[in-house]
Amino acid sequence: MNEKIEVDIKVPNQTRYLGLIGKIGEDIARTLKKYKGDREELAYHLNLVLTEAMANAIRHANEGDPEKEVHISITILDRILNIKVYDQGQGFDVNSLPAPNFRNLDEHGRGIYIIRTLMDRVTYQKHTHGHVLEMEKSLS
Amino acid sequence: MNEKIEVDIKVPNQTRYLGLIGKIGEDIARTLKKYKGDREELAYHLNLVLTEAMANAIRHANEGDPEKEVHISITILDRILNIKVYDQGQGFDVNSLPAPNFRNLDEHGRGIYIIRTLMDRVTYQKHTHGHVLEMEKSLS
Amino acid sequence: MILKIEEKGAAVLIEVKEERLDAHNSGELKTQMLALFEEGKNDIIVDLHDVRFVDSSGLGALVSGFKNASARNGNLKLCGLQPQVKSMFELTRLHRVFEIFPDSAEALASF
Amino acid sequence: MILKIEEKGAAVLIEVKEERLDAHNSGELKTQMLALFEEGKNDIIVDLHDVRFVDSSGLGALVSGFKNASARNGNLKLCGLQPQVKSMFELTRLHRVFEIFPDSAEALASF
Ligand SMILES: Nc1ncnc2c1ncn2[C@@H]1O[C@H](COP(=O)(O)OP(=O)(O)O)[C@@H](O)[C@H]1O
Ligand SMILES: Nc1ncnc2c1ncn2[C@@H]1O[C@H](COP(=O)(O)OP(=O)(O)O)[C@@H](O)[C@H]1O
Repeated sequence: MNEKIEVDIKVPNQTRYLGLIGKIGEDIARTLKKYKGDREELAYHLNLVLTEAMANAIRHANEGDPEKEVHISITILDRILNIKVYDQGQGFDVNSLPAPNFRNLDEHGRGIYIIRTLMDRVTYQKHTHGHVLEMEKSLS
Repeated sequence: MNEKIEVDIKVPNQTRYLGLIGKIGEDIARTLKKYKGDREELAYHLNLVLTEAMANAIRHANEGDPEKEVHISITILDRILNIKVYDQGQGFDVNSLPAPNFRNLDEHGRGIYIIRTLMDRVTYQKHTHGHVLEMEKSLS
Repeated sequence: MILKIEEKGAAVLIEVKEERLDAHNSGELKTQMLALFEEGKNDIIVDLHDVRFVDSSGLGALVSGFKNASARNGNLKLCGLQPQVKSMFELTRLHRVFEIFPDSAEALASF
Repeated sequence: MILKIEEKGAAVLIEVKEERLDAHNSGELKTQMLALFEEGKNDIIVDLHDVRFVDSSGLGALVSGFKNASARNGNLKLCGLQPQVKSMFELTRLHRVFEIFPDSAEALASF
């Protein structure tokens, strides 16, 4: 039988909620049926990609406006983990970001690289009132 | 500024997901802004009412059918915590349950009593394809 | 569910090695206690030391064990309750039913 | 954010007393390090012993401190990394940038 889990979260556009979103990701990873990999590693990775994507939505898209909202949906279906992070911003071209230069000691610019490294598929598209970063990973 | 949090969860009708729902409740309690009471106590209470209501939906309403689904929504708005647990069952009369007899050592029958004790308002009503148990608590 | 079951002379000690004792796993605890009763082991200590969360089904399993032990002239006693777990017994008035000890040594000494 | 900052002779020890070092609180760590640099304290150890989770902003704050310390002929060294935090440095190749020690005593001895 198939394991279908859907979690949909809306929180104010504030970094104080990063920990909540990350913890929910960890809780989901720890609950998954029949996951063969390292569960604690998956928990960290889910926490991390949720934190990175939500931090970007808060700072880059919603420009720190605390009255805005971040909407996150986490779905597991057919052993595919799908995460969507909706922002209310102008968007950016996720495919034209420079590849990170590891010798360059930049303070910023590691978020999308981390997301791409840990997830199988990453897209960023227009959506009503903003954009949505969608990330997918196969769990089997 | 107002703290608005909405978490909507759908999981299979199986008790193995009770822990996930309970933990999400705890995570929310630990994140709340400006809560003056005992945060760890609130976390336990949220975990508990979510666990009790979901266990009832699984066993009494959805009769343990693992193909059914439980839908839970947790909302915080204007310092009011609102929890809805949707089942796909025939319903029951929440107001005609006997008051628990503490001298009687029954194995069952403490769930709704616990929910009523910890929450300010509890209703159970018809809804599309089933019923919804709604519980509210003021957080200030 | 992880239970550590050990003969301790005067009683059998059941350590519940789970964070939660709830509607998901309390049936197993009940089954294990019934198996002990069948073997004539009617004096039981349940150590909840590792348990951080109990729901009404968890309490129900313990009540079931208590009634079965009493009916067989035995006793079921509890120990190791974390403060929030203790509160659950108070909320449901079950702290007046069970004998509750700080740890398994004290519970054992009471038999 | 809870930081414990102590002069240890050869260096200043900053213990991050938080479970998470992320976009929510890493700005504060940066500010605290800048304050130390202003006082001429350019040799710093950051002890991440209590930190279970670091994101790219947390790493960024540490990179910022490292660059500032180096520019002042000082050094910023790390210690107490939990295994999953260590993995974050490897994922971003920053384990080749920072000197990383098991604990603060070893980090201190290296100055
Ligand atoms: N949701 C978003 N909306 C607009 N721009 C974004 C968004 N997410 C990322 N970006 C852009 O992509 C860049 C790289 O993002 P990232 O790799 O996460 O690093 P950082 O956030 O540290 O700059 C950001 O600096 C920003 O310009
Ligand atoms: N969602 C539900 N659908 C149908 N019946 C319910 C539901 N929730 C509770 N009940 C009824 O109310 C009774 C009391 O529930 P509760 O106080 O939780 O105790 P218990 O579940 O241990 O019996 C249940 O035995 C059941 O008959």
